[in-house]
Amino acid sequence: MEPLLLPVLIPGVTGLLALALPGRLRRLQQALGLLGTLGALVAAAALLDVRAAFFREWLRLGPLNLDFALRADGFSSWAVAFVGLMGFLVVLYSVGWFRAAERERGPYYPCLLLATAGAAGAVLADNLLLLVLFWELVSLTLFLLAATGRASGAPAAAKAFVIVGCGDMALLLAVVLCGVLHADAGLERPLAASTLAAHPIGTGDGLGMLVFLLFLAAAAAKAGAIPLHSWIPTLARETQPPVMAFLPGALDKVLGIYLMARVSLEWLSPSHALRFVTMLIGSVTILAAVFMAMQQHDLRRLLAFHAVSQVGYMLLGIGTGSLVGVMGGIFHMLNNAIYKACLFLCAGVVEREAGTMELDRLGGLHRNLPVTFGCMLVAALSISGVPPLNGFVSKWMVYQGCVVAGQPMFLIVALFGSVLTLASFVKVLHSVFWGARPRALAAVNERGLALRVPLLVLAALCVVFGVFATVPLDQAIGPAVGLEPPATGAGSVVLEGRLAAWAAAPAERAAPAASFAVFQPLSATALLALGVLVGLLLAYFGRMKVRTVRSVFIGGEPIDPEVNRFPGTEFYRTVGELPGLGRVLAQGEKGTFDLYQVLERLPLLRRLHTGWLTDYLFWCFLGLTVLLGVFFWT
Amino acid sequence: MMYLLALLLLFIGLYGLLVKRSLVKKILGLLIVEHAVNLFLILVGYRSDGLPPILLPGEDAGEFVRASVDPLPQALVLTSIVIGLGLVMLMVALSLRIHERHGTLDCSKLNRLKG
Amino acid sequence: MDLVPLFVIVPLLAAFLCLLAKGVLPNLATWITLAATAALLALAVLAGLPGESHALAVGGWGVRVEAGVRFVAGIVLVLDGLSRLFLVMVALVSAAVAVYGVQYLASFSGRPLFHVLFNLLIAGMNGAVLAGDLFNLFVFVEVAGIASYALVAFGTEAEELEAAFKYLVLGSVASTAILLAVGVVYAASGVLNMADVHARIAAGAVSRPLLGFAAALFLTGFGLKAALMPFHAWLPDAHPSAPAPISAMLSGLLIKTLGVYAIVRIFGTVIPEDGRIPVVLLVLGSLSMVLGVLLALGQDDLKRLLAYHSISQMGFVFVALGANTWLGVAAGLFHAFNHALFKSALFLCSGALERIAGTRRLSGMGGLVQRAPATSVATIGAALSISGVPPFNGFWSKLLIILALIRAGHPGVAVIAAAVAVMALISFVKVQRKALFGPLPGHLAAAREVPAAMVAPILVLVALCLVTGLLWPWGVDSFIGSAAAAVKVAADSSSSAADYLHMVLGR
Amino acid sequence: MDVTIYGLLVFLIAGAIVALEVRDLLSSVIAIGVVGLGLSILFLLLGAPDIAITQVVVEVIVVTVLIRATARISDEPASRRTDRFAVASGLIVAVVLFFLSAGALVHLPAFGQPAMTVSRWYLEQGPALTGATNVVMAILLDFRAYDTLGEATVILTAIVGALAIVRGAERPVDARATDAGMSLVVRAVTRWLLGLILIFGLAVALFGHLTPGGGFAGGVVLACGFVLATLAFGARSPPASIFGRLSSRVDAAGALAFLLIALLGWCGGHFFQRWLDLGRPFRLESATFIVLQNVAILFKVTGGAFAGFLALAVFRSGPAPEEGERS
Repeated sequence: MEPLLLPVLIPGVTGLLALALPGRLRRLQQALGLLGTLGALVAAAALLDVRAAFFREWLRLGPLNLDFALRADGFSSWAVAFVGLMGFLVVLYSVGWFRAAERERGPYYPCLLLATAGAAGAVLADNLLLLVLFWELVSLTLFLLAATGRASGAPAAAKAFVIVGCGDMALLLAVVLCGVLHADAGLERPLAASTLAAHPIGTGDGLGMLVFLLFLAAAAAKAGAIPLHSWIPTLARETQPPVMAFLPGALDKVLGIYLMARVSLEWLSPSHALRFVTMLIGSVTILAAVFMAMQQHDLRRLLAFHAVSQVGYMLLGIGTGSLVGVMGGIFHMLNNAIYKACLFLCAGVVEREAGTMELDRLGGLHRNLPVTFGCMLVAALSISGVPPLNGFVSKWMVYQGCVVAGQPMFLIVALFGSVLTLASFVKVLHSVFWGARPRALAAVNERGLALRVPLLVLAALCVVFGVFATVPLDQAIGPAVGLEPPATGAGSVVLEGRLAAWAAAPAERAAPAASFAVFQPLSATALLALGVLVGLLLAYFGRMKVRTVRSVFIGGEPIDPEVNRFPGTEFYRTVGELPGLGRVLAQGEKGTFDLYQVLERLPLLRRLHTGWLTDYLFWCFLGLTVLLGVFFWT
Repeated sequence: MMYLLALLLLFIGLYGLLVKRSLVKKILGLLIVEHAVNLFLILVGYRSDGLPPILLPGEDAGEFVRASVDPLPQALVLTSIVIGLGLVMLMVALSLRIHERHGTLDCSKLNRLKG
Repeated sequence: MDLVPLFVIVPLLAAFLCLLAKGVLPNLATWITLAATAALLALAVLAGLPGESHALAVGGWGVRVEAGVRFVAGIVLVLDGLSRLFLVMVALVSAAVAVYGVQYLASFSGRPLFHVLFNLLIAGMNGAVLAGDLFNLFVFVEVAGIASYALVAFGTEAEELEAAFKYLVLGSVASTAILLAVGVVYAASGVLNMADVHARIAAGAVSRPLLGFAAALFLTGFGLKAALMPFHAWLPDAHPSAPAPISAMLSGLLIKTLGVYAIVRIFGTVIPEDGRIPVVLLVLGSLSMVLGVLLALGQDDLKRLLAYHSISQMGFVFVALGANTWLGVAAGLFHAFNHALFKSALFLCSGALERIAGTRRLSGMGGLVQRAPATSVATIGAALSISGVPPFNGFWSKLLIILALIRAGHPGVAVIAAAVAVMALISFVKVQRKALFGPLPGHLAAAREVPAAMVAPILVLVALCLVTGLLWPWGVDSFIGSAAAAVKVAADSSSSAADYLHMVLGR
Repeated sequence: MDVTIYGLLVFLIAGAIVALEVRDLLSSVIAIGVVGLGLSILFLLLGAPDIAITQVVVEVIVVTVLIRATARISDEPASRRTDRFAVASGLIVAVVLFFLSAGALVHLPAFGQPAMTVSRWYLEQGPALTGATNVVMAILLDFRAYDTLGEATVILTAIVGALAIVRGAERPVDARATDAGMSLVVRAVTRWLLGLILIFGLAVALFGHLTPGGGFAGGVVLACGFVLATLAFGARSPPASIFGRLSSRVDAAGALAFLLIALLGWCGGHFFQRWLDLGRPFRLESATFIVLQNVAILFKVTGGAFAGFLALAVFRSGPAPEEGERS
C-alpha cells in the first residue's frame, strides 16, 4: 500500500464503513471514528519527513487530464497531520459530549470521517481537479452534518452550503481556467500543481487576474472572510460545538488558507494590486468581524465572529507578500485552528453543563469548571495575541510583514483588531467565569474525561506552539514558502537570517532580507516567566488582598446578589451606541450585508410571466423576428 | 407573388391567434394558419398549366412526367390536413372543458397560472 | 433482422392494444405498458447500445441513382451515435416512469386512455429520434406533441386545461414554423431526406437568405419545443400541470428528443456549418440559463420550480452546443442525458412528496425526512445531482461544459454558467431546507411514506445518476463521444457529416 | 388560369378576415367553412384533386364539430377593450416579420416551376413500381408509407386525447335534443342519402390508387355519413349508438391492421415492404397492397373521426368515473 494514500484512505474507508452501519450501532461508529482519525494522524505523521508523490492516470477531459495524483511536501503533510489531530480530538470530545444530553443524529461520525478524508485529500492533491473533488466532498459532508444534526439546523446548513458552494464553483472555474491556460501553452499535465508551481501564471492580464480573484473568492468563502463570511455565525448557532470546533480545526480555515498560500506563493504570481486587494479584504475582515463579535450575547456567535476575524490576519499576512508576513499568515492558520478549536470545545462544555450559551445568564463558573476555565483562559489569551502564546507569535509575524511590505495602515488595523479581540475576550471570561454566579448554575461541574482531554491537549499546544514556535516554523511553514528546513532542529529560521536563500527566489517574492525586528520566543518566555514570578512574589510578600466579598445591606435586608449581578456584556453596550458605527452594526445584525439573503428576493422577472397566451405568443413572434433579422443582416 | 398571398393568409391566421380573445376564434385562427401552410406547400409543387399526378389509361408516360404537378407536396399536405383535423378536435375538446371549469371562453381570463 | 424499427413499432403496438383493451380488461393497459417499456429497455440494450451506425430504408425504398444523381427514394431510419444516445435515454426514463405510474395512477379514471397516450408519446419520441427524413421528423414530432398536449390536460382540472391550451397553441405555432421550414427547404432543393438535403445545400441549391429563413424557422419551432428562452413560456405552465409521471416524461425526455435532438440534428447534419448558429445558440442559451434560474429562485410551487430549472438546464445544453467544438457538443449531450435522469427523478419525487404532504407548496411541507426517509434520500440525491455536486453526474457535465466554453474562447459565458450553477444550488438547497429538513408541521404528523413501487423507480434513477457520475469515463467515448461525433463540428473535424452522408447515401 | 388562382386567393383572404372579425361565432364558423371550400377549389385548380377531396370532407367534419360544440357556449367576450400598446407593437412586429419572410420567399424557385428531384422519379417509376397510377397515393402508401403510419397515429392520438379530456364531463343540455333526432323529412332524405354516402366513401377509398381519393378521404366521407345519421335519427338510434360504442376501437383496429400490414412486409425483408404482387395496370387489383392499406386507413379514419365527433358534439364519453376516483 502506498503510504501516501493512507491519510486519505483510512478515514475515507472507515467513514464509508460507518455510513453503512445501522444507526443503532453508535458505539461501533464512535470506535470507527476514533480509529479513522487516529489512523489519518498517524499516517500523516509518518509522512512528515517524506517527500513523496503518487500518480495514477485517471481520465481525460478534453485538453485536461484528471489524474489521481497526490504529493507530500513538508507543508502538506503537516497540514494533513494537523487535520488528523484535530479530527481525533473532536471525535474524542464528541464521544463525551453526546453521552447524555443529546444524541448524535444523522450520519454524524461518517460525515466527520469523510470530511477528514476530504480535507486530507484536498491538501495532498497534486492535481487541481482532484483538489476540487475533495474540496467539494468537504462541503457536502459539512452540509449533511449541519442539516441532519439538529432539526433547526436546516436553514443554517443551507446557507453554509450555498456560500461554500459559491466558493466551490469559483474554485472550479479558476482551476479550469488555469488548466486551459497551461494546456494552450503546450505544457504537459496542465492541471498538476507541480506544473503550475514550475510555471506560475502571471496576473498582468485580465485572465490571470480573474483566476486569482476566483481563487481568492474560493478561499474566502471556505475560510469565511468578509463578504463571504455570513454562514459561519449562522452555522455556529445551529450546530453542535464539536462541529464548530471541527470547522476551523480541520476544514474551512485550513483548506482555505492552504489554498490561498499555495495560490499566491506557487501557482500564480500576484501583482501588487491583487496583493493589496487581499490585504484589504483581510483588514476589513479583522475589523468588521471583531466589532460584530463585541456585540454578541451568544457565546457561540461571538466565537464565530472571532473565527471570521482571525481569518483576516491570515489573509493579511499572505497578502503582504513578504516572507515573514506569509509565514506569519500560514502559522496563524495553524495557531488559529488550535485555539479556536479549544475555545469552541470549551464553549461546548459550558453549554452542556450550564445549559445555555447566553452570556447574560452565565457567570462565576471558574470554580465549577476549573479545567475548562484554565483552557479557555489560555486560548483566549492566545487569540488576543498575548505573549508567549502561539497567537502572539503569528500575529507578530504578520505585523512585521505589514511593516516590511510598507503598509503601516494595515499594521494599525491589525493592532487595533488585536486590542478589540482582547477586550472582547475579557468580556467573555468575565461573563462566563468571573463575576457573580447565577444561582441556577450552582450545581454545575465538570464531568467526563473525554471532554477534558481534548481541551487540555489543545491548551497545551497553544503554549507549545508559542514557546517553541521555531519548530513548526522550520518544519512546516518554511517548506511551504520554499525554505529548506535546517539540518539541526534548533534555531529559528527568522533569527538565523537564512533569508539569503529567499532572496534568490523570483523577484516578485523577494523581500528585504535583513532589516526587520525579530522575536525570540524562548528568551521572551523566559523573561515573561521571570516577570510573572516577580509579580507573584511581590503579591505574596506584600500580602495584597485580592478580593473581599461582603454582603450588602439596604434597610437591614441583605440584597440578593442575583438582582445586582452585572453580566460582562453590559460593559460593551457603548460600542453599539456609537453614532454611525452603531447603525452599521445593527444593520449587520439584521443581515443587510449578507449576500445570501439578498439573492432570495427577486420578484421582478416573475411579473413578466403574466399567464396571458397573447403575451407568450408575442414573445415567440418577437423571437422569430429577431432571429430572422440576425440571419438576414449577418 | 403567389407565395406572398399565402403568406398573407398565414399572417391573418396568426393575427387571429394573437389578438382574438375567444378560444373559438383562436381555433379558427389556427385553422387559417394550417390552411395557409397547406396552400403554400401545394403552390410550391405547382407547375404552370400542370395536370394532376394521376396517370390515365392510354396516357403517354413521358408526357405525364413532363406535365404533371409535383405529387410529393400533395402527399405531405394530405398528412398535414389530417394532423390539422386532429389538432382542431383536441382544441375543441379543451375549449369545452375550459368552458365547463372556468365558465368562460375568454382567453384573457385564463391566467391562473403565472409568475 | 434489423431490430431498429421495433423502437417505434413496440410502443405503437402497445398503444393500439391498450385502446382495444379499453373497457374489456381495465388493468390490461397497465401491464401492456409495463411490458412495452421493458421491451424497449431490452431493445435499447440489445440493439441500441451495440448497434453499428446504419441507415435502414423503410419498404426497401433506399438509394436510387437517376441520371448520375444519388438520392433516397423513400424514408430512411437512421441509427447513429446521436440517435442511440436519445433512444437509450427514452428507454431508461420511460421504464422508470411506467413502474412509478402503476401506483401513482391508481386513483385516476381513464387509465387505459392514459396508457394509450403514454405509449404514443414514447412512439413519437423514438420515431423522431430515428427519422432520417425532414417530414418524417415533423410527423413524429407531432405525434409526441399531440400526445403531450392531451396528457398535460389529463387531470382535467381548471389549471391543467388552461396550461394545456396554451401549450397546444404555442406548440402548434412551433409545428407550423417547422412545417413551413420543411416546405421552404423542399421547395428549394426538391428533396426531403436529410442527407440529400445536406448534399443539395452544400451544392448551393438553396440560396443564403432562404437558408437563413429556414434556419430561423427551425430554430423557432424546435426552440419552442426545447423551451429556449423567448419561446419558453408554455413550459412552466404545462410541465407542472401534468400528472407527475408525465411531468417527468415531458421535462426529462420530450424537450430533449423534440428540441435538443432536433436542433442538433438539423444544424449538425442537415444544414451545413453556418457560423451564425453557434452564436445564436450561445446567446439564447445564456439567456435561458440565467433567467430560468432566477425565475426558479422565487418559486414556492415545487413543480413550477422544477419546470423553471428545466429551462435553465436546457440553457446549459444549448450553451455547450454553441461552443461549437467536439468537446462542447459532447458536454451538451452528456448534460442532456444527465438531465433526463435527474430531472425525471426530481419530478417523480415531487409527485411522491405531493402525495405525502398533500400539497405542492414548499411552504406547506417540512421535516419530511423524518416521515418519508426513502423519498427524501432520493430527492436529496437528485437535487445534489442537478446542483452539480460531485460525485453525481451533474457535476461532470457542468464541468465539461465550463471547460468547453473556456476552451472555445468564451470565458465570460463560462463564468455565467458557473454563477447559474450556484444559483441552482441555492434553489435546491432551499427545496431541501423547506421540504425535507426542519421541524415537522403539525398537519403532517400523520404523513406516510409512499408505497415502495413508487419510491423504487426514483431510487433507481438516482442510483443511475450516481453510477453515471462514477463510471462515466468508461462510457464516454463509446456512448457520448460517438453521439457527439455524429454531429459535424467544423472547429474540430469536418468529416462527421460526411460520415452521415456516406452512411445514408452510400458511395 | 393564374388570374383565377389570384382571385380565389384574394377570396380566401377576405373570407379569413370575415371569419375572424364577425362577432357571431356561428357566422364565423360558417365563414371558415366557406374558406375551406374555396381552398379545396383552389387545390383542384392547382392539380391536386386528392387534396381537394380530403380538404372538403375534413372541412365538413370540422365545421360540424365546431358548430355543435360552440353553438352552446358561444359567449363572445363582452368587453372589446384592447390594449393599444400591445396591438401597436404586435402590428409592428407583424409587419417586420412579414417583410423579412417575404424577402426570403422571393428567393424560392419561380411559381410554376417546381424543383422536382425525387418527384420526377416518382412520376416516372411510381405507376410501374407500385401499381398505383395515382402517384400521390403511390407516395403516400408505398414510398412514404411510414409517414402515413405516423399520420394515422397522429389522428389516433388526437382522438384519444380528446376522449381523455372530455371524459367525465357534464353532458350538455342540448344533447337530449340530439338524442331525439330531427324531423321526418330529414330522416327520409337521410335514409336515401346514407346509402349513397357509404358507397361513395367505400369507392373513394378502394379506388384511391387509381382515382383521386384514398383511405383518408373515404374514411372521412364515411364518418360524415355516420354523423349525418346521428344528427338525423338521434344519438340513441342503432347505427349511431352501436357504431359509436365501437368507434374508438375500430380506430385502434384499423391502425393495428395498418401496422400489421407493415409488419408482414418486414417478414419478407423490409418494414413496409410490399408483399402482394402487382396486377394489371388501371384495375382495382393493380395494387392490392395499397388497397389493403387503404381499407385499413378507411376503418381507422372512420372510427376516429366519428369517435371524435361523438365525444365533442354529442356524448359524454366513456363510463362515469368510479367512486373515489379523481377525474
